[in-house]
Amino acid sequence: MTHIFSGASPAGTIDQVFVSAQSFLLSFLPQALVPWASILVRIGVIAALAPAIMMYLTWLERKIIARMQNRFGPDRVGIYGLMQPLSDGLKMLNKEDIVPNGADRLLHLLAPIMAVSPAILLFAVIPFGRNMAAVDLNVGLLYLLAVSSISSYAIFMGGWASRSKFSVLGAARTVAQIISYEVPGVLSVVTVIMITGTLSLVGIVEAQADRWFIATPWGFVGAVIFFLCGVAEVNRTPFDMPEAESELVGGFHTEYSGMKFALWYMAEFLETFAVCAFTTTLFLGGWQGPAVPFWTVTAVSAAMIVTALRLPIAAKAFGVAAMAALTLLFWKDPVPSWIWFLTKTYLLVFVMVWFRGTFPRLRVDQLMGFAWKFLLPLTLINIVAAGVWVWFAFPVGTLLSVTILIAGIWGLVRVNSPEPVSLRRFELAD
Amino acid sequence: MLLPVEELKTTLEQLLPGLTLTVENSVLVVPPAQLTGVARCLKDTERFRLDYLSNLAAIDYPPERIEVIYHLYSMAHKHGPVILKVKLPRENPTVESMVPVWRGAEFQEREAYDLYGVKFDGHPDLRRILMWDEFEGYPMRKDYKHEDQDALDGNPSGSAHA
Amino acid sequence: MSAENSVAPAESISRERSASSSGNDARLGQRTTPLGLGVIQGMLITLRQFTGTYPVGRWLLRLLRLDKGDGLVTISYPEVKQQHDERFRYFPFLVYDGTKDNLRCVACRICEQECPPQCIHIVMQKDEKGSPVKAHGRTLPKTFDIDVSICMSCRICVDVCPFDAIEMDNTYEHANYARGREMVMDKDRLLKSNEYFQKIKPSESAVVDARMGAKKAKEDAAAAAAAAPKPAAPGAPEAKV
Amino acid sequence: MATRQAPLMPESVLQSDVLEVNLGPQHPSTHGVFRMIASLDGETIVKLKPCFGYMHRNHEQIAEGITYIASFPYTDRLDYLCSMTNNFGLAVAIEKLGGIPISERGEYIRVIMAELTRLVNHTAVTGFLLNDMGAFGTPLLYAFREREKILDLFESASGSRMMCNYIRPGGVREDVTDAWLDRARGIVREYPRFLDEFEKLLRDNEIVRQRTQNVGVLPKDLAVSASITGPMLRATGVNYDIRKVDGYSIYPRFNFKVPLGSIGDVFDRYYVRVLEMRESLKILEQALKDIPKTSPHLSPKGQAMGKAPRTFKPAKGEAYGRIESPKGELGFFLVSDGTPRPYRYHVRAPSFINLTILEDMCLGHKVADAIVILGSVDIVLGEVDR
Repeated sequence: MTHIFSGASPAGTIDQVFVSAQSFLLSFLPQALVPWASILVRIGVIAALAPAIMMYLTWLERKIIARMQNRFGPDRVGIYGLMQPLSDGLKMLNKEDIVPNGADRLLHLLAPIMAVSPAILLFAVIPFGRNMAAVDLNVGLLYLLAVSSISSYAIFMGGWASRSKFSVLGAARTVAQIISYEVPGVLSVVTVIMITGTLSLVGIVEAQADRWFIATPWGFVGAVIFFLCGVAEVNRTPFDMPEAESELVGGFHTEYSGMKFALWYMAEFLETFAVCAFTTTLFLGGWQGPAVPFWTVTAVSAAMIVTALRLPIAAKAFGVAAMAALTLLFWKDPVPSWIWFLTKTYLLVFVMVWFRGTFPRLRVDQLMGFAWKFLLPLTLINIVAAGVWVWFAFPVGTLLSVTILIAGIWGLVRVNSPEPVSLRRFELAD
Repeated sequence: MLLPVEELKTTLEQLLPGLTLTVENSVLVVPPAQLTGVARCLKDTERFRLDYLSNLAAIDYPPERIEVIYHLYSMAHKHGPVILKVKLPRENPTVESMVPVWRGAEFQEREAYDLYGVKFDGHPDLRRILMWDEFEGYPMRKDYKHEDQDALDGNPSGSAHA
Repeated sequence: MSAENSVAPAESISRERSASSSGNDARLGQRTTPLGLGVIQGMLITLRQFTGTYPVGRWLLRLLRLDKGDGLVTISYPEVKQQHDERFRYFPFLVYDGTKDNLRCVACRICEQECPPQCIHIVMQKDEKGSPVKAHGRTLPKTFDIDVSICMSCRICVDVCPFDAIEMDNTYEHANYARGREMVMDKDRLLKSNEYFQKIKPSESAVVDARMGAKKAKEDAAAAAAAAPKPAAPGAPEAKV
Repeated sequence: MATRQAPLMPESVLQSDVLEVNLGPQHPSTHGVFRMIASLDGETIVKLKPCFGYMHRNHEQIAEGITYIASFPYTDRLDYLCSMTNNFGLAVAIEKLGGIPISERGEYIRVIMAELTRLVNHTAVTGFLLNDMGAFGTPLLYAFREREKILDLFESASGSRMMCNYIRPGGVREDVTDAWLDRARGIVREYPRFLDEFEKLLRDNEIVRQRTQNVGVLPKDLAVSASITGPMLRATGVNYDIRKVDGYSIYPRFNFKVPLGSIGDVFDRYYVRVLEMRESLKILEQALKDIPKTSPHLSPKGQAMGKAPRTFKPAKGEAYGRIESPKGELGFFLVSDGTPRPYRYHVRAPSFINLTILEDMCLGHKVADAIVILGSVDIVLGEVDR
């Protein structure tokens, strides 16, 4: 019974295009060198992929938020502003790198580097498609949680090293926030480990072949909590207290400029992508997807190319021709696994940018209260619900876990909402 | 409703013995010493309840005096304005601060001190409010010598005109 | 998609619904959406504005009979310029009829005194003996400078000018690099023809031209009356105009 | 009478000294060059000293050197968000000083412009308040999108979007065309749709409520004693609106209500402003419906007051004219000595006086709250520093 949310589709040729390309490339080398060369190729791909992802994530965020505010967003540099990230990068390169006097120069330099490296390390474990994970660790999940907690050291180091009141305040807030959001983040993942029984990310994705975990009651709540904790760990709205522009001017990266500031920016956006990628992997079925024929993808992209106003005619013609060729080449193949993975991830990135375009910021103590008094107990209840869901058969298990979750949420809201100080009443007097 | 100024003067004099008030075109001129007494009386007696000091300003009449003028209204009875005026010598104008009576006078008294040099005794922290602290002189006084006085007198040495 | 289990607000639902003095006020300012969904409601509004900016999105919203939002409101400046109304005023300019030396200004300097920031500087045209030179029967300014970096285009000079010699322009692209010479507009940079004035401000210039026409008619009548009685009978009472 | 509370000394056992932070004068969310010297114990504010004067141009001394009419363009620069109501205030004061009659249609146009300015100001302030809370500009840009429509109306009536210099003693400088009135009716009809959407975006949002409720509570008697006026005062429940109390201009002809809050915290101020916008819309509908067509809009002498400002010499005397500007009571105190130039010209600026109790409201709150409280006080530095 292929469930709507699953899809063990047969591996088509386009699905394995990257894997076969790599093996074709390596076939020229002598046999002994092949394992080393494949590692080098993967490192090369990640080194090229990460900055590109980061640059076009900034472009995507500025365009989406602009459209939410009824305006265009960058459209001057290149068609549709596609060259904007490049111009930002160049601007950052030739900006003067100011280090406040009295700042600890070594730490001031080390902090952004230490912030970017874990963000890039995370890419090693992301399963982009069927057997397309750079490294298929059998403890992938553990690796993910360990590496993503290094960034709090880097941020505090950056804040402390720049010796300015604003950054010290920002740094102190960061450490408190990241630590208090890691606890519910990790606990929400425990349910996935419990159900699948493996720590390897590829194993988890394969376990979701017939049912994505988000389709289960505990998976839905777990996904929401993991996503929220991810947003908090990346310091994005509504949890962006450490770099709150309105009161701390820039939080921990107030005193950074030039390429160092670009590194902070890169770390934030790479971790945004990583959080969305891991939420997809753990709860949204990774690269699994129903057996949808490949020509739908090429048809949609051809339609978008044709209706694009600003593209010159030649580019439009070339694009449509390419799409037609792809359709003919891979007529009978289903949609490849890496396209499923990228669409789900970028949908989640849209949700994160959507948060940033809508919400104001939570105050520090409310932030902490939300993590410790609301999310943490909810994850424990979630674990119980997952246990019940596994133990009992289909109808009973689901019903029981849903009731446990609803009761838990209602109780927590009741506990967390204090008595109002005095009745708030508005009056229209004359 | 609030009674006209003459009756107000007579009732005030009955309420506060030893008070000499004069009325100049519907403004109550109060001797500086008895200002706080009059103010408290106007604010607390149920008939008036002038609990809202709307405006406090200083006016400079160069050779002889500086006046401080108070516009009082009542938010409770929604009537107003009672205008009090205090006449002070120009050399060292000092008057009792109204902050204990109306908290709203705090910034306006500091502005009068900053621009006119009127000292208010009992003001919580009488400092310059608009000018920087090291500024000497009181700029709004009529006899204040501006640095480039000619720019003020209108011949445009300051502007880019050749 | 994800019903966000958001933070619990400061007051819970049940205690708010107590009665209050006048009927409609009890509900004012209270929550209308259940707890936890206010955040979602906000997100739906931004999503609707987002889809409303795309043609496909607007078609979809119309299909679902939802409010289409405000679409794109930006004007991409250099290519598309914003249309200003007739009364839009920026720096002043001097009006001349026909040729540049037939300007209406008689250098009476009323506008110089009345200008709040004192940014108009006029020197009357005088010959070497110091008596004012007349052209077209009127005195005229030798130099008429407006320091554009000080002028705040408040239109008081136009209000006080008895000769309708100065009017407000609506060109706003005056950016340049120097604050000294460039920002002081001298007489010939300020002079613009009456046709230009009629082109940019039709109804306003119509009023001014009507007034000028009436004044000219009165002058011609007075001049004709003054010229006519001399040959007929000196001292005859002039016809009251 | 509530004396000022002594600053809270850090009583925590941990002997941490107080951190002095300068918020401003160049700071992303202080609405201009305003500086708060905050002493922090960790995150909580122990002492907060407002310090301003960075934008002090001494508008009052300039006004003493020029005629009454010539200081109208300067009043646009006082509270540069609502230039029409600043002109209105000075015009009311000059009319009281010189006893100038006002034309009927001029009164209606003035009320229309004042209420449109109230819409502009309250919309912009709500947008800024959300920006201070960290919303990445979306509510602010929705607010500015609507504000632009009204500023275009001002431009086509007075010639300039924000520096209108339009209202004169005796009436207004130029009449408004019928096409303008229809455009205004269209915008007033369209506005409630925006207000509903804006309220749906903000009022029930848990994060907004969490950040604004019981933050910066202002008790009623402290507000009255500190001469606080405008939406801040009415949010504490004191019913004092100068349009109702003085009944200046032709406001008694319109029926509208005065919204009052109860607790006087940031949420009450935000919501009182939203309700005030709805009341302004009611006034605008009535004013736009029965504006007289015939009577000349200028003073009965028939020529614009502006034509001969030097001949306007009011009799010797003093006058204090006050109006309900969107920020509070805006008053002009004029002393004339018979010459065309005022002898003394004092502006009672609502933002300046509403800052008196900023420290009382912020004590004990976090740094993030201080910025939100400052945003809810709604100050404009042009008016604070004059």
